[in-house]
Amino acid sequence: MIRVQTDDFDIGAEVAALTGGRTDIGAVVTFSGLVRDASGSAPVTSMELEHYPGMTEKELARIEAEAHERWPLQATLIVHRVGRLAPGDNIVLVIAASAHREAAFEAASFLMDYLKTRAPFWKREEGAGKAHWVDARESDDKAATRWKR
Amino acid sequence: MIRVQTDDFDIGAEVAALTGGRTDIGAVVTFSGLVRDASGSAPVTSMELEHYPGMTEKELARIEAEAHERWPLQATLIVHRVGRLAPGDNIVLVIAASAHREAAFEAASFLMDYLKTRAPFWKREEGAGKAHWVDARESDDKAATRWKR
Amino acid sequence: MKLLYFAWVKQKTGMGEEDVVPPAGTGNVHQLIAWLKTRGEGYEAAFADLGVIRCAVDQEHGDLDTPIAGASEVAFFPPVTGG
Amino acid sequence: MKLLYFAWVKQKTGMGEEDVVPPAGTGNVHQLIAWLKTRGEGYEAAFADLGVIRCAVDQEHGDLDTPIAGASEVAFFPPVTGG
Repeated sequence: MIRVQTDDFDIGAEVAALTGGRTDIGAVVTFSGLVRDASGSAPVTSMELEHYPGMTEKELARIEAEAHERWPLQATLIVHRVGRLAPGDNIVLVIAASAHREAAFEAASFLMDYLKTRAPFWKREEGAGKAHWVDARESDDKAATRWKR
Repeated sequence: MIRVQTDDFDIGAEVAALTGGRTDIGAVVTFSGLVRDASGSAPVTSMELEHYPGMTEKELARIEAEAHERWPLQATLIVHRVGRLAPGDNIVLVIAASAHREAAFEAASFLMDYLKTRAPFWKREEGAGKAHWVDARESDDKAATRWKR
Repeated sequence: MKLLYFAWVKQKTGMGEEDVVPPAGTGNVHQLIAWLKTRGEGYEAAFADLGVIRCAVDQEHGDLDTPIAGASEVAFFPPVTGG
Repeated sequence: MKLLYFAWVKQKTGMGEEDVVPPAGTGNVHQLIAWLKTRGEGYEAAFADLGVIRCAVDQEHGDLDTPIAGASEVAFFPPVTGG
Protein backbone atom coordinates (compact mmCIF):
# COMPACT_ATOMS: atom_id res chain seq x y z
CA MET A 1 0.00 0.00 0.00
CA ILE A 2 1.12 3.56 -0.63
CA ARG A 3 -0.11 6.88 0.71
CA VAL A 4 0.93 10.51 0.21
CA GLN A 5 -0.48 12.74 2.93
CA THR A 6 0.00 15.90 4.95
CA ASP A 7 -1.03 14.20 8.21
CA ASP A 8 1.37 12.47 10.56
CA PHE A 9 1.41 8.66 10.86
CA ASP A 10 1.53 6.27 13.82
CA ILE A 11 4.12 3.53 13.30
CA GLY A 12 2.52 1.17 15.83
CA ALA A 13 -0.94 1.53 14.32
CA GLU A 14 0.40 0.98 10.79
CA VAL A 15 2.29 -2.16 11.82
CA ALA A 16 -0.79 -3.45 13.66
CA ALA A 17 -2.94 -2.83 10.56
CA LEU A 18 -0.52 -4.88 8.42
CA THR A 19 -0.02 -7.76 10.84
CA GLY A 20 -3.35 -7.87 12.69
CA GLY A 21 -5.14 -11.21 12.46
CA ARG A 22 -2.27 -12.78 10.51
CA THR A 23 -0.06 -15.57 11.80
CA ASP A 24 2.17 -16.04 8.76
CA ILE A 25 4.37 -12.98 9.38
CA GLY A 26 7.57 -13.61 11.33
CA ALA A 27 9.45 -10.35 10.78
CA VAL A 28 8.49 -6.71 10.38
CA VAL A 29 11.01 -3.98 9.60
CA THR A 30 9.99 -0.33 9.69
CA PHE A 31 11.99 2.67 8.58
CA SER A 32 10.91 6.15 9.57
CA GLY A 33 12.66 9.31 8.46
CA LEU A 34 12.45 12.49 10.54
CA VAL A 35 13.28 16.16 9.99
CA ARG A 36 16.57 17.07 11.69
CA ASP A 37 17.33 20.48 13.14
CA ALA A 38 20.49 20.91 11.08
CA SER A 39 21.66 20.20 7.55
CA GLY A 40 25.43 20.02 7.68
CA SER A 41 26.28 23.10 9.76
CA ALA A 42 23.19 25.11 8.78
CA PRO A 43 20.26 25.25 11.21
CA VAL A 44 16.89 24.06 9.94
CA THR A 45 13.77 25.56 11.49
CA SER A 46 11.25 24.22 8.99
CA MET A 47 10.97 22.18 5.84
CA GLU A 48 8.62 22.24 2.87
CA LEU A 49 8.03 19.02 0.95
CA GLU A 50 6.89 19.37 -2.64
CA HIS A 51 5.91 16.48 -4.89
CA TYR A 52 4.53 15.66 -8.33
CA PRO A 53 0.94 14.50 -7.74
CA GLY A 54 0.08 11.60 -10.00
CA MET A 55 3.64 10.59 -10.82
CA THR A 56 4.49 10.23 -7.13
CA GLU A 57 1.81 7.62 -6.58
CA LYS A 58 2.73 5.76 -9.77
CA GLU A 59 6.41 5.74 -8.88
CA LEU A 60 5.80 4.57 -5.29
CA ALA A 61 3.50 1.81 -6.53
CA ARG A 62 6.18 0.73 -9.03
CA ILE A 63 8.87 0.67 -6.32
CA GLU A 64 6.61 -1.35 -4.04
CA ALA A 65 5.75 -3.83 -6.81
CA GLU A 66 9.44 -4.30 -7.54
CA ALA A 67 10.12 -5.15 -3.89
CA HIS A 68 7.41 -7.83 -4.01
CA GLU A 69 9.01 -9.28 -7.15
CA ARG A 70 12.41 -9.51 -5.46
CA TRP A 71 11.53 -10.80 -1.98
CA PRO A 72 8.81 -13.03 -0.49
CA LEU A 73 6.87 -10.31 1.33
CA GLN A 74 3.56 -10.68 3.14
CA ALA A 75 2.88 -6.95 3.21
CA THR A 76 4.48 -3.58 2.55
CA LEU A 77 3.54 0.03 3.19
CA ILE A 78 4.98 3.34 2.03
CA VAL A 79 3.66 6.56 3.57
CA HIS A 80 5.24 9.89 2.57
CA ARG A 81 4.23 13.25 3.99
CA VAL A 82 4.12 16.49 1.99
CA GLY A 83 3.71 20.12 2.98
CA ARG A 84 5.30 22.01 5.85
CA LEU A 85 7.20 20.06 8.51
CA ALA A 86 9.23 21.01 11.59
CA PRO A 87 12.36 19.42 13.12
CA GLY A 88 11.41 16.19 14.87
CA ASP A 89 8.44 15.61 12.56
CA ASN A 90 8.03 12.35 10.67
CA ILE A 91 8.65 12.53 6.90
CA VAL A 92 8.40 9.00 5.60
CA LEU A 93 7.46 5.52 6.77
CA VAL A 94 8.33 2.25 5.05
CA ILE A 95 7.26 -1.15 6.37
CA ALA A 96 8.21 -4.58 5.05
CA ALA A 97 6.72 -7.77 6.53
CA SER A 98 7.94 -11.25 5.68
CA ALA A 99 8.21 -14.74 7.14
CA HIS A 100 11.93 -14.18 7.80
CA ARG A 101 14.03 -11.23 8.83
CA GLU A 102 16.53 -11.19 5.96
CA ALA A 103 13.80 -10.44 3.40
CA ALA A 104 12.16 -7.85 5.65
CA PHE A 105 15.44 -5.98 6.27
CA GLU A 106 16.54 -6.07 2.64
CA ALA A 107 13.17 -5.06 1.25
CA ALA A 108 12.82 -2.10 3.65
CA SER A 109 16.31 -0.94 2.76
CA PHE A 110 15.61 -1.37 -0.96
CA LEU A 111 12.32 0.54 -0.71
CA MET A 112 14.10 3.48 0.93
CA ASP A 113 17.01 3.49 -1.53
CA TYR A 114 14.64 3.47 -4.50
CA LEU A 115 12.27 5.99 -2.96
CA LYS A 116 15.21 8.34 -2.30
CA THR A 117 16.38 8.23 -5.91
CA ARG A 118 13.17 7.68 -7.94
CA ALA A 119 10.12 9.15 -6.17
CA PRO A 120 9.44 12.77 -7.19
CA PHE A 121 9.70 14.61 -3.87
CA TRP A 122 11.78 17.72 -3.20
CA LYS A 123 12.77 19.20 0.14
CA ARG A 124 13.21 22.88 0.82
CA GLU A 125 14.89 23.71 4.10
CA GLU A 126 14.44 27.00 5.91
CA GLY A 127 16.59 28.35 8.72
CA ALA A 128 18.34 31.54 9.86
CA GLY A 129 16.24 33.59 7.45
CA LYS A 130 17.37 31.61 4.43
CA ALA A 131 15.71 28.91 2.37
CA HIS A 132 17.30 26.46 -0.05
CA TRP A 133 16.35 23.39 -2.02
CA VAL A 134 18.14 20.35 -0.65
CA ASP A 135 20.77 18.89 -2.98
CA ALA A 136 20.56 15.22 -3.91
CA ARG A 137 23.20 13.13 -2.16
CA GLU A 138 25.67 11.09 -4.15
CA SER A 139 25.57 8.50 -1.38
CA ASP A 140 21.88 7.93 -2.16
CA ASP A 141 22.64 7.22 -5.82
CA LYS A 142 25.41 4.88 -4.73
CA ALA A 143 23.12 3.08 -2.28
CA ALA A 144 20.54 2.55 -5.04
CA THR A 145 23.10 0.97 -7.38
CA ARG A 146 23.51 -1.88 -4.86
CA TRP A 147 20.21 -3.27 -6.10
CA LYS A 148 20.96 -3.09 -9.83
CA ARG A 149 20.59 -6.39 -11.62
CA MET B 1 18.07 0.31 26.73
CA ILE B 2 17.19 -3.33 27.21
CA ARG B 3 14.16 -5.03 28.72
CA VAL B 4 13.12 -8.65 29.23
CA GLN B 5 9.41 -8.93 29.93
CA THR B 6 6.32 -11.11 29.68
CA ASP B 7 4.13 -8.17 28.58
CA ASP B 8 3.58 -7.16 24.99
CA PHE B 9 5.15 -3.97 23.61
CA ASP B 10 3.83 -1.13 21.42
CA ILE B 11 6.23 -0.28 18.59
CA GLY B 12 4.83 3.21 18.08
CA ALA B 13 5.04 4.09 21.77
CA GLU B 14 8.61 2.77 22.01
CA VAL B 15 9.73 4.77 18.97
CA ALA B 16 8.00 7.89 20.34
CA ALA B 17 9.76 7.42 23.69
CA LEU B 18 13.16 7.25 21.96
CA THR B 19 12.63 10.16 19.56
CA GLY B 20 10.27 12.42 21.52
CA GLY B 21 11.62 15.93 22.06
CA ARG B 22 14.74 15.22 19.99
CA THR B 23 15.55 16.89 16.67
CA ASP B 24 18.90 15.23 15.97
CA ILE B 25 17.48 11.86 14.82
CA GLY B 26 16.94 11.48 11.08
CA ALA B 27 16.35 7.74 10.78
CA VAL B 28 14.69 5.09 12.93
CA VAL B 29 14.68 1.40 12.02
CA THR B 30 12.61 -1.08 14.00
CA PHE B 31 12.61 -4.84 13.77
CA SER B 32 9.86 -6.86 15.36
CA GLY B 33 9.73 -10.63 15.40
CA LEU B 34 6.41 -12.47 15.67
CA VAL B 35 5.33 -16.04 16.40
CA ARG B 36 4.30 -17.79 13.17
CA ASP B 37 1.65 -20.49 13.01
CA ALA B 38 3.98 -23.03 11.41
CA SER B 39 7.56 -24.14 11.73
CA GLY B 40 8.50 -25.75 8.45
CA SER B 41 5.48 -27.98 7.81
CA ALA B 42 4.59 -28.50 11.49
CA PRO B 43 1.73 -26.44 12.93
CA VAL B 44 2.52 -24.25 15.94
CA THR B 45 -0.29 -23.50 18.37
CA SER B 46 1.82 -21.99 21.15
CA MET B 47 5.38 -21.20 22.09
CA GLU B 48 7.26 -21.08 25.37
CA LEU B 49 10.26 -18.77 25.66
CA GLU B 50 12.80 -19.66 28.32
CA HIS B 51 15.84 -17.56 29.19
CA TYR B 52 18.77 -17.31 31.59
CA PRO B 53 17.92 -14.47 33.98
CA GLY B 54 20.99 -12.40 34.76
CA MET B 55 23.05 -13.55 31.80
CA THR B 56 20.33 -12.47 29.35
CA GLU B 57 20.43 -8.88 30.52
CA LYS B 58 24.25 -8.82 30.53
CA GLU B 59 24.43 -10.27 27.04
CA LEU B 60 21.81 -7.88 25.63
CA ALA B 61 23.61 -4.92 27.21
CA ARG B 62 26.90 -6.10 25.69
CA ILE B 63 25.32 -6.49 22.24
CA GLU B 64 23.80 -3.02 22.49
CA ALA B 65 27.10 -1.47 23.64
CA GLU B 66 28.88 -3.07 20.71
CA ALA B 67 26.36 -1.54 18.26
CA HIS B 68 27.06 1.90 19.73
CA GLU B 69 30.80 1.33 19.28
CA ARG B 70 30.34 0.43 15.62
CA TRP B 71 27.81 3.02 14.44
CA PRO B 72 26.93 6.62 15.35
CA LEU B 73 23.61 5.91 17.07
CA GLN B 74 21.43 8.37 18.95
CA ALA B 75 19.42 5.66 20.69
CA THR B 76 18.77 1.93 20.71
CA LEU B 77 16.26 -0.36 22.37
CA ILE B 78 16.03 -4.13 22.73
CA VAL B 79 12.85 -5.66 24.21
CA HIS B 80 12.52 -9.45 24.38
CA ARG B 81 9.48 -11.26 25.69
CA VAL B 82 9.59 -14.50 27.68
CA GLY B 83 6.92 -16.98 28.78
CA ARG B 84 4.01 -18.34 26.79
CA LEU B 85 3.17 -16.81 23.41
CA ALA B 86 0.65 -17.58 20.68
CA PRO B 87 0.89 -17.28 16.86
CA GLY B 88 0.71 -13.63 15.86
CA ASP B 89 2.20 -12.47 19.18
CA ASN B 90 5.23 -10.21 19.30
CA ILE B 91 8.48 -11.86 20.47
CA VAL B 92 11.21 -9.27 20.12
CA LEU B 93 11.64 -5.59 19.27
CA VAL B 94 14.86 -3.89 18.25
CA ILE B 95 15.09 -0.16 17.49
CA ALA B 96 18.10 1.77 16.17
CA ALA B 97 17.99 5.55 15.76
CA SER B 98 20.67 7.56 13.98
CA ALA B 99 21.18 10.75 12.00
CA HIS B 100 21.30 8.74 8.76
CA ARG B 101 19.55 5.67 7.48
CA GLU B 102 22.59 3.52 6.66
CA ALA B 103 23.69 3.38 10.31
CA ALA B 104 20.13 2.75 11.54
CA PHE B 105 19.58 -0.13 9.10
CA GLU B 106 22.94 -1.74 9.72
CA ALA B 107 22.77 -1.42 13.49
CA ALA B 108 19.26 -2.90 13.69
CA SER B 109 20.34 -5.81 11.51
CA PHE B 110 23.50 -6.31 13.58
CA LEU B 111 21.54 -6.22 16.85
CA MET B 112 19.21 -8.95 15.58
CA ASP B 113 22.02 -11.14 14.21
CA TYR B 114 23.92 -10.95 17.49
CA LEU B 115 20.83 -11.39 19.62
CA LYS B 116 19.91 -14.50 17.61
CA THR B 117 23.30 -16.14 18.17
CA ARG B 118 24.43 -14.78 21.58
CA ALA B 119 21.47 -13.97 23.84
CA PRO B 120 20.44 -16.94 26.04
CA PHE B 121 16.83 -17.50 24.95
CA TRP B 122 15.32 -20.84 23.93
CA LYS B 123 12.06 -21.44 22.11
CA ARG B 124 9.83 -24.45 22.62
CA GLU B 125 7.10 -24.89 20.05
CA GLU B 126 3.88 -26.78 20.70
CA GLY B 127 1.43 -28.02 18.09
CA ALA B 128 -0.61 -31.09 17.13
CA GLY B 129 -0.10 -32.54 20.62
CA LYS B 130 3.68 -32.43 20.36
CA ALA B 131 6.28 -30.09 21.79
CA HIS B 132 9.89 -29.62 20.73
CA TRP B 133 12.78 -27.28 21.39
CA VAL B 134 13.53 -25.20 18.31
CA ASP B 135 16.85 -26.01 16.63
CA ALA B 136 19.32 -23.22 16.05
CA ARG B 137 19.50 -22.20 12.38
CA GLU B 138 22.79 -22.35 10.51
CA SER B 139 21.67 -19.30 8.55
CA ASP B 140 21.66 -17.30 11.80
CA ASP B 141 25.26 -18.26 12.52
CA LYS B 142 26.17 -17.32 8.97
CA ALA B 143 24.38 -13.97 9.26
CA ALA B 144 26.30 -13.17 12.45
CA THR B 145 29.67 -13.85 10.81
CA ARG B 146 29.01 -10.92 8.46
CA TRP B 147 29.89 -8.61 11.34
CA LYS B 148 33.14 -10.30 12.38
CA ARG B 149 36.10 -7.97 12.41
CA MET C 1 1.23 19.66 -24.36
CA LYS C 2 1.27 20.37 -20.65
CA LEU C 3 4.61 21.27 -19.05
CA LEU C 4 5.19 21.02 -15.29
CA TYR C 5 8.04 22.50 -13.26
CA PHE C 6 9.01 21.56 -9.72
CA ALA C 7 11.30 22.83 -6.92
CA TRP C 8 13.90 25.37 -8.12
CA VAL C 9 13.01 24.73 -11.76
CA LYS C 10 9.56 26.09 -10.92
CA GLN C 11 11.10 29.09 -9.15
CA LYS C 12 13.29 29.88 -12.13
CA THR C 13 10.61 29.53 -14.79
CA GLY C 14 8.27 31.42 -12.48
CA MET C 15 5.39 28.98 -12.92
CA GLY C 16 4.28 25.51 -11.89
CA GLU C 17 2.71 24.54 -15.21
CA GLU C 18 1.77 25.83 -18.63
CA ASP C 19 0.27 24.58 -21.87
CA VAL C 20 2.51 24.89 -24.90
CA VAL C 21 2.53 23.94 -28.57
CA PRO C 22 6.16 23.27 -29.47
CA PRO C 23 7.15 23.88 -33.11
CA ALA C 24 6.95 21.01 -35.59
CA GLY C 25 10.08 18.88 -35.44
CA THR C 26 10.45 19.03 -31.65
CA GLY C 27 11.02 15.32 -31.30
CA ASN C 28 12.64 14.73 -27.94
CA VAL C 29 13.22 16.26 -24.52
CA HIS C 30 16.49 17.87 -25.57
CA GLN C 31 14.82 19.64 -28.51
CA LEU C 32 11.96 20.74 -26.27
CA ILE C 33 14.42 22.33 -23.83
CA ALA C 34 16.26 24.06 -26.70
CA TRP C 35 12.99 25.60 -27.79
CA LEU C 36 11.99 26.59 -24.24
CA LYS C 37 15.32 28.40 -23.77
CA THR C 38 14.40 30.72 -26.67
CA ARG C 39 11.32 31.86 -24.75
CA GLY C 40 12.93 34.03 -22.08
CA GLU C 41 15.45 34.54 -19.29
CA GLY C 42 13.57 32.40 -16.77
CA TYR C 43 13.81 29.36 -19.04
CA GLU C 44 17.46 30.11 -19.81
CA ALA C 45 18.20 30.17 -16.08
CA ALA C 46 16.18 27.03 -15.37
CA PHE C 47 17.89 25.03 -18.11
CA ALA C 48 21.39 26.56 -17.85
CA ASP C 49 22.91 23.30 -16.54
CA LEU C 50 21.31 20.24 -18.08
CA GLY C 51 23.42 18.04 -15.78
CA VAL C 52 21.12 18.87 -12.88
CA ILE C 53 17.83 18.72 -14.77
CA ARG C 54 15.67 15.61 -14.58
CA CYS C 55 12.52 15.02 -16.59
CA ALA C 56 9.47 12.81 -16.83
CA VAL C 57 7.38 12.20 -19.94
CA ASP C 58 3.80 11.27 -19.16
CA GLN C 59 4.83 10.68 -15.52
CA GLU C 60 7.64 8.23 -16.36
CA HIS C 61 11.30 9.08 -15.74
CA GLY C 62 12.98 10.06 -18.99
CA ASP C 63 16.21 11.63 -20.22
CA LEU C 64 17.27 14.11 -22.88
CA ASP C 65 16.76 11.53 -25.64
CA THR C 66 13.25 10.49 -24.62
CA PRO C 67 10.76 11.09 -27.47
CA ILE C 68 7.90 13.47 -26.76
CA ALA C 69 5.76 12.74 -29.81
CA GLY C 70 2.21 12.15 -28.60
CA ALA C 71 3.11 12.97 -24.98
CA SER C 72 0.50 14.94 -23.10
CA GLU C 73 2.63 15.89 -20.07
CA VAL C 74 6.35 16.65 -19.68
CA ALA C 75 7.81 17.61 -16.31
CA PHE C 76 11.16 19.17 -15.41
CA PHE C 77 12.70 19.06 -11.95
CA PRO C 78 15.97 18.72 -9.99
CA PRO C 79 17.23 15.33 -8.79
CA VAL C 80 14.70 14.08 -6.24
CA THR C 81 15.34 14.53 -2.50
CA GLY C 82 12.46 12.83 -0.73
CA GLY C 83 12.54 10.20 1.97
CA MET D 1 29.55 -24.15 42.64
CA LYS D 2 26.11 -23.57 41.22
CA LEU D 3 25.16 -25.39 38.01
CA LEU D 4 22.28 -24.27 35.82
CA TYR D 5 20.58 -26.17 33.01
CA PHE D 6 18.29 -24.75 30.33
CA ALA D 7 15.91 -25.99 27.62
CA TRP D 8 16.37 -29.68 26.76
CA VAL D 9 19.51 -29.92 28.89
CA LYS D 10 17.28 -29.12 31.87
CA GLN D 11 14.75 -31.72 30.74
CA LYS D 12 17.43 -34.41 30.46
CA THR D 13 19.17 -33.68 33.78
CA GLY D 14 15.73 -33.35 35.36
CA MET D 15 16.52 -30.12 37.18
CA GLY D 16 17.04 -26.42 36.54
CA GLU D 17 19.89 -25.95 38.98
CA GLU D 18 21.93 -27.62 41.66
CA ASP D 19 24.88 -26.93 43.95
CA VAL D 20 27.87 -29.23 43.49
CA VAL D 21 31.40 -29.63 44.75
CA PRO D 22 33.42 -31.10 41.87
CA PRO D 23 36.42 -33.24 42.82
CA ALA D 24 39.82 -31.58 43.13
CA GLY D 25 41.50 -31.30 39.74
CA THR D 26 38.33 -30.38 37.85
CA GLY D 27 39.96 -27.50 36.02
CA ASN D 28 37.82 -26.72 32.99
CA VAL D 29 34.35 -27.16 31.52
CA HIS D 30 35.28 -30.37 29.74
CA GLN D 31 36.50 -31.96 32.98
CA LEU D 32 33.37 -30.77 34.79
CA ILE D 33 31.19 -32.48 32.17
CA ALA D 34 33.25 -35.68 32.42
CA TRP D 35 32.61 -35.76 36.16
CA LEU D 36 28.90 -34.94 35.77
CA LYS D 37 28.48 -37.86 33.36
CA THR D 38 29.57 -40.25 36.12
CA ARG D 39 26.65 -39.10 38.24
CA GLY D 40 23.79 -40.81 36.44
CA GLU D 41 21.81 -41.52 33.29
CA GLY D 42 20.23 -38.06 33.09
CA TYR D 43 23.64 -36.44 32.87
CA GLU D 44 24.84 -39.01 30.38
CA ALA D 45 21.85 -38.23 28.17
CA ALA D 46 22.26 -34.48 28.54
CA PHE D 47 25.93 -34.54 27.65
CA ALA D 48 25.87 -37.37 25.07
CA ASP D 49 26.70 -35.02 22.18
CA LEU D 50 29.05 -32.21 23.21
CA GLY D 51 28.71 -30.71 19.73
CA VAL D 52 25.29 -29.34 20.65
CA ILE D 53 26.11 -28.25 24.21
CA ARG D 54 26.89 -24.61 24.93
CA CYS D 55 28.06 -23.25 28.27
CA ALA D 56 28.55 -20.06 30.21
CA VAL D 57 30.92 -19.57 33.14
CA ASP D 58 29.80 -16.82 35.50
CA GLN D 59 27.30 -15.69 32.86
CA GLU D 60 29.87 -15.29 30.08
CA HIS D 61 29.87 -17.54 27.01
CA GLY D 62 32.57 -20.21 27.33
CA ASP D 63 33.68 -23.41 25.64
CA LEU D 64 35.00 -26.81 26.69
CA ASP D 65 38.43 -25.33 27.50
CA THR D 66 37.16 -22.48 29.68
CA PRO D 67 38.69 -22.70 33.21
CA ILE D 68 36.22 -23.03 36.07
CA ALA D 69 38.60 -22.36 38.95
CA GLY D 70 36.94 -19.81 41.24
CA ALA D 71 33.75 -19.76 39.16
CA SER D 72 30.55 -19.54 41.18
CA GLU D 73 28.10 -20.36 38.37
CA VAL D 74 28.34 -22.64 35.33
CA ALA D 75 25.41 -23.04 32.94
CA PHE D 76 24.76 -25.63 30.23
CA PHE D 77 22.28 -25.17 27.39
CA PRO D 78 21.62 -25.83 23.70
CA PRO D 79 22.53 -23.27 21.02
CA VAL D 80 20.34 -20.22 21.63
CA THR D 81 17.15 -19.72 19.61
CA GLY D 82 15.74 -16.36 20.70
CA GLY D 83 14.73 -13.38 18.63
